[in-house]
Amino acid sequence: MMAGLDVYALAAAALIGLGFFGLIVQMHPLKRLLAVNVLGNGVFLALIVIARRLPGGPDPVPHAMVLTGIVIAVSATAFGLALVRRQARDEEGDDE
Amino acid sequence: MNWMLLLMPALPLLLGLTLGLGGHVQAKTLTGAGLACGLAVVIALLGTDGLRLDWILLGTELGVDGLSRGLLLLAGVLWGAAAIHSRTLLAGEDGRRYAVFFLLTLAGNLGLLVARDVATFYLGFALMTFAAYGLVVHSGKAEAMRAGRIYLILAVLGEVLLLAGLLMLAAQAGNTRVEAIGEVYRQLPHPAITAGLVAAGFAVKMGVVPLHVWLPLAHPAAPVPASAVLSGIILKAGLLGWIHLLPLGEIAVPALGQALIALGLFGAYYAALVGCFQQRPKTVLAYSSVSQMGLLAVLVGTWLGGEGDDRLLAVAILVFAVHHGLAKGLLFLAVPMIQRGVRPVAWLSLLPVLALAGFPLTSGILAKSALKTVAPDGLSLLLTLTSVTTGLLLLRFLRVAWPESQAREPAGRHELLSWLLVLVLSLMLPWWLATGDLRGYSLQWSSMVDGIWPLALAGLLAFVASRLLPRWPGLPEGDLVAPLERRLIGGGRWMRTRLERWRSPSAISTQDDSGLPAERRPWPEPGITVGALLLLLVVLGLAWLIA
Amino acid sequence: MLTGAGIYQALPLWVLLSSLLAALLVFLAGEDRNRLRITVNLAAAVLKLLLVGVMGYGVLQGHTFLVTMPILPGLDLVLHADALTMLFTTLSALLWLVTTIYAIAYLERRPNRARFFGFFSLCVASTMGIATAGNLFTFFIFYELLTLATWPLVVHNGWPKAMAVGRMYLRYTLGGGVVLLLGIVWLAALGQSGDFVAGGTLEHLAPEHRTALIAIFLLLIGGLGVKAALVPLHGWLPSAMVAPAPVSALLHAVAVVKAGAFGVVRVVYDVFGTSLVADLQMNTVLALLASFTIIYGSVRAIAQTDLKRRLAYSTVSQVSYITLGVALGSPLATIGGLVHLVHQGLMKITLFFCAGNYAENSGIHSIDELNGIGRRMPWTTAMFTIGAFGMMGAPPLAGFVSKWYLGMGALQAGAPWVLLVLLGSTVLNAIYFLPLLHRAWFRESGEKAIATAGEPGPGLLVPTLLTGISALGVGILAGFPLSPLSWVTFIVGQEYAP
Amino acid sequence: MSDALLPLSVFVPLLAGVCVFLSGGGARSPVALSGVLLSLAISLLLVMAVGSQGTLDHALAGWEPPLGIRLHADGLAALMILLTAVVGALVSLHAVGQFAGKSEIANRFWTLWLLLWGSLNALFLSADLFNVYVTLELVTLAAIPLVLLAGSRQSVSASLNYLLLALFGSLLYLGGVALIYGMTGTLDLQLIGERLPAGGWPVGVATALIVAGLLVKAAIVPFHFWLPPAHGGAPAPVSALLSALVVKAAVYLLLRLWAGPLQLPLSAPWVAQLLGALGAAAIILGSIQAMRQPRLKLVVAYSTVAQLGYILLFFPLAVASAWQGAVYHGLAHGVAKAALFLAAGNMLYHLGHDRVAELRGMGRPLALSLGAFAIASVSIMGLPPSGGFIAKWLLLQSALEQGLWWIVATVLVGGLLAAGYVFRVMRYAFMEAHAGPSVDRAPTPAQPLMVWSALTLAVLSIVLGFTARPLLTLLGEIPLGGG
Repeated sequence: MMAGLDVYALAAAALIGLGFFGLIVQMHPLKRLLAVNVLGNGVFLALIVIARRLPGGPDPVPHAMVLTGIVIAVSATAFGLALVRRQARDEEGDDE
Repeated sequence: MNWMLLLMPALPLLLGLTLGLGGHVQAKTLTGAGLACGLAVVIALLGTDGLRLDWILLGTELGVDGLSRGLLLLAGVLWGAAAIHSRTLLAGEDGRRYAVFFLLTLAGNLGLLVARDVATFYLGFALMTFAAYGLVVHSGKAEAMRAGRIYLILAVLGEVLLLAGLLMLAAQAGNTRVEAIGEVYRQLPHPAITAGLVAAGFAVKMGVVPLHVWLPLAHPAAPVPASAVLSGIILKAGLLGWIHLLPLGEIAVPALGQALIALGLFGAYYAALVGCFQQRPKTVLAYSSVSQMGLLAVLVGTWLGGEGDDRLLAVAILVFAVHHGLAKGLLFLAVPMIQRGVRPVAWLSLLPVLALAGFPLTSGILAKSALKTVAPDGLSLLLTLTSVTTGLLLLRFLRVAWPESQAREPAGRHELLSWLLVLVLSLMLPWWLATGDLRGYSLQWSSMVDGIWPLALAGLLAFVASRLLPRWPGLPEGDLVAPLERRLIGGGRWMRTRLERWRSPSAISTQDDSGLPAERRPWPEPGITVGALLLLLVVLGLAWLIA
Repeated sequence: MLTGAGIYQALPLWVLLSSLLAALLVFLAGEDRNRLRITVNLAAAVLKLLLVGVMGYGVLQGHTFLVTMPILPGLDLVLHADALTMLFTTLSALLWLVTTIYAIAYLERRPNRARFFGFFSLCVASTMGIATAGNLFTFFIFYELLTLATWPLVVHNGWPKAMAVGRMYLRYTLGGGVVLLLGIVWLAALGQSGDFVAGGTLEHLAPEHRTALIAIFLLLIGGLGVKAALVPLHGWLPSAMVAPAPVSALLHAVAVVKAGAFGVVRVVYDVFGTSLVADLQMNTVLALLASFTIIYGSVRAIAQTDLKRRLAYSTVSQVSYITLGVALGSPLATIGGLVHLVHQGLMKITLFFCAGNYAENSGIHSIDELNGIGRRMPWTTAMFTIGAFGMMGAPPLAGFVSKWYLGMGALQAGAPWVLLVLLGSTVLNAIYFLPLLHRAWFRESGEKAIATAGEPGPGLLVPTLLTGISALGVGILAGFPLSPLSWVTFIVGQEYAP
Repeated sequence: MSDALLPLSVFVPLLAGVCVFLSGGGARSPVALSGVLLSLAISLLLVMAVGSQGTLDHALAGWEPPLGIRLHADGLAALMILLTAVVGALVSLHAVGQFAGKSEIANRFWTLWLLLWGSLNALFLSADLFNVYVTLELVTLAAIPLVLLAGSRQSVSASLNYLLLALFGSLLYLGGVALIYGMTGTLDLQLIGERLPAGGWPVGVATALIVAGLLVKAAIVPFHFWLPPAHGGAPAPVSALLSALVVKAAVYLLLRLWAGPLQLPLSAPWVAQLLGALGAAAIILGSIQAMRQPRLKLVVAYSTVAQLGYILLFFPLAVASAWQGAVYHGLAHGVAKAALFLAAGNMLYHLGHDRVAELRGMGRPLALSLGAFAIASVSIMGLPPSGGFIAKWLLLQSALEQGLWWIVATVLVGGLLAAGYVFRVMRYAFMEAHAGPSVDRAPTPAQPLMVWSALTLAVLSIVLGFTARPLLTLLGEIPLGGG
């Protein structure tokens, strides 16, 4: 069922790879957060690919999943950003 | 009547144990010992039925037979005299301690005399042995401590050998009664081994050479009354042990019997000769005891070998034991008085001396005759010749004990009283105990001659020897023990250092004085990068494994 | 449910709870409520003694008490009371009372008493649990609880040395617990509950699982051997001497070493059964191990100059008599071993009380300092003498009776070499005890003795006298119907009944 | 009727959390406590219902899967809900004391904790893979801010690390879910089991992704490093909740997936061994690290790392007694660890520090807390009588039955190592100290509520040693054969 390669699937794979690369290479928390987001988008795209690949038109379930996933990703990113800012402030406090 | 059997040892035991509570030491001790000795004499004279007490120890049985009645009489007399003699000691420093050990030793001794089962006999024997240690070391001098140490080592050795033998008997038939001992031996697969262990265990007490070494050390070290009972009756406990717990007259153990005879004879000569070269009267007397016990060992050995007549042997042993006990006790009691120059006592002491030498009309001739009637044929000359060495030994005793000058201080009342008591009885008791045959035999002319010539020979030899040797050589007390002791002490010290170097496991862990282990630094933890890579690895690995 | 019969039937549980609740109350009462604590302690000890008495009467009448609580399928918490249980509970209950009195006097005016007495009671509760356990699982529960309850007692003083020893103690005992657990679970994995039934329950497994059974046996003995101080698992015992004297007494006489020894008895008799043990040839192994321990402990004791350490090595040696008796497997040897469980307890607790008296009253810790103390403390020294002679096996003391039966049993079992062990041990005991007695009674008084005013107070002296006289009494009255010896004979009669 | 309890058990805590957030001033604490009480009651009712009626199902708002959300309560879920309720209620009591007089922090705590409770219940009741993802994220997002309540700098960076890694993990998980959906066309846990192919790369990759994501969340070695700073740095009640419940949720999911859709791939011999090996590594490494920690709460946190490993030992064993053992270990550890953290928190509260080496003589002022610590430790060490012991017994027995000696050795050694770190603490506490324990500031004695909640939890961990039978009956049979 996991049929052949197409541009979406390749794009999803590329995004995942990029995100993973970023996560392990980048040191700055903000960049890491972004990397995780890139990775997440790759996974979402993969879900869409799966929805498309099913016979008889697009499957609504993966779409619903992606939507939910995006909501979660957004809130987690927001929380992450708040943490990054807090950490940065703490470090500034050190510098002064 | 038979409750007296229990009361007799229990009385001094309880008194001894409670003496620490306080109270008047002299009064209590004398009353207790006196009562116990009185009971002993009463039981010995009247006899009584046995007493069974299943709830004590492993089922205790008390009772007396002919032999133990005789020894009980001896014990009553000697302990009574010793108690009277002890009065001054009781008043002194550490008198309470002396009293406790005196009473405990007494209790043990009386207990073993009336015990009719193996465990109770062993109980009395052990109590007496260990309590007597308190008497030996009483003076607290270095000499006494050494004597005590050697006494204890040998005592423990004896106890252990004995216990091994007794356990073999017990494994066969539980806590055996004395009467049934022959039956048990018959059932044993190797009766000789058991009999050997029992014989060896008691041989320590009897002072059979070479296990005699404690005797010449302990006797001079102990206080006078203690020496008297030690030689007079405590040694005889070993004899009673042999008689009760060896299968005498039941089954013959020839090899063991011959060994006992050989050791006994050797001891009789050897101890007498070594004793001739001693400097102190009590030591000489101790060697005399060893020598005489050797003769008793010959008798028991004969019996064990299955030779001789049971009844005659029993009488001979009894007469010999009582004679020796009284005479030797008498001499020990007399020694301090003689040394202080109390002339009448010194002269009267010739009586026991002559008795020991086997002079006619004394109890000694009775003992010697008894010995001869039952001794194996080939040995009669050898046995007779022991009288020569005994004579020499006694001359040596008189030489070292005889007062140089007149009495500086008179004899104490209690000293004298106890001595007189034993003196009177020593003249009568052996004759009373002997059978008519034996009395008659002893009064025969040939026996008299046999009693006199060895003494004459001894006198001659002594005279010649003193001429030949201007300076009388000395031998160390305890002869064999001196070189052995050095080895032992050296070995012990070596062992000890070995053991001390052997570090105990706790010594390692207690090194840490603070008790706090140094705080170790936690390992560094991986970061996200490593974590993410590891995660990828796990994913790939799992996927590969599952696929 | 709570009918009279039910309450009676659950007697083992009440015995257990009496000290468990005491522990709880003591903990909750806190440090400052001295009166309350003493009352609770003594009341619980007396109550327990009464309960044990009632239970003993019941067992004598042939009643078997049984409390079961299901834990897991096929795994029950079982408390029961058979004759063997009674032997151990009676000993513990009696000695607990005595030791409590002693400890109250000993710890007067010292800190952390609430903690001490709380764990003290907990320790006894565990001992009761061990005694009344009806299967290996229950036994293990209390066995480990005992480890946990004794550790605070061992380190009670809080000195760095005590803490180090505590660590060592844990290493040994928890390690032993793990080994024991492995054995028990393995048995469970073979489908055996490890119930304590006279004669054992495993015989039918022998043909199929021979190797496994041997391994399990060794694991169980290994685990129990730590507490029973079998060489080479004994290392903790001499070091645990840093604990206060009542704790040493408790460890050595009642609780810890006895728990191990009692476990060995249970495993050999009630789990495996003597015939299976003999079939697996484990009896010889056990006997050799015990014999070696007996000799080794005595030899090490000779080299100790610290009084309590010498006593500790003596314990190492003496406790193995129990194992030895059990291993030999003949009825008489069993009597000797089991009776030594009680006898050693009485004698050793006396010795430790005396050592505590010396330390507390005169500051005497080392053997050299004993010189002449008999004059100042005649009663304590007399009791010490009784204990020492008992250990040597001199009649009429308790130790003699044990040794007598062990010796007979060895010959009965066809192992005459054990006689050498017993006698060798006697000699060694004499070597390390007699010099002490000699010092105490006959040497010139040393500094410490001169500085001593007299005997310690009644709180210390009376328990010492009680146990000392008991050690004498159980020997003299060994033939008495209710003596330990008679009781043990009764137990062994059951075990060897056809 | 009783299936209505399923949504209630999710939404009551959630709503209560929202109410606390919205209510102002002095009303917050009463609102929060009534929310806690209500949630507790509903949880207990639910557990009783499962106990009496067996498995319960509920489709939210009548929408059936695949688009609707189905809640499913079996014995396993019921036990976890029970654990959450009991531990949560007692920790809440502790929190009342801990946060007394700090209304701002208290406000946040109650809100987040009630949200967390609801999310946890939702996670336990979820019956499809995607709902699991959502609830897992909810749990994470509620838990991390709780860590931040301590307000320390370490907690911020620890939280950030945790968040990033957790996001990564959940994305992996989501990827796995996507693959599985692609293969089976369903997310329902039961249906997946029926439709999933027996083998092949796609199944392998999907399972691997899901398991790996959960391993991160469960802080299994080697993904444990975020846990100690987070758990060790948080306020005591939070640490207790995180260690007892939150990490447990991820481990629970591993068991749930084994019981449901992924039994086949997870039972492949080497996979099971690998998971078991990770568990063993966690036990050994976590324990050794725990022994090396200078601070008490870190000791306890590393202990969590170690204890979680025991549950993973189930996978190579995979028999009924191991199933019971693993689940029971989860319960026992939850209760005991909560007690440990609360007790440690009390010490920190009292002394102002929790440096192990400076705890000398704390036995006097902190007797009851120390007692709670000691009692709970019994269960952690797996010594009888305690829940930990029962769990260990079951694991050992099943390992011995199968002759898996390395597991036997690990379990036994793990117990000894646990004793090592526990007694290290006890040792310092028992040491002679004339001046009492050292303090960083004037000592503030812990309030009775804090002390007694810790003690109650500790006692419960012992009680668990005697209640195995009813609880394991509730758990029911091991679900063999998928679905």
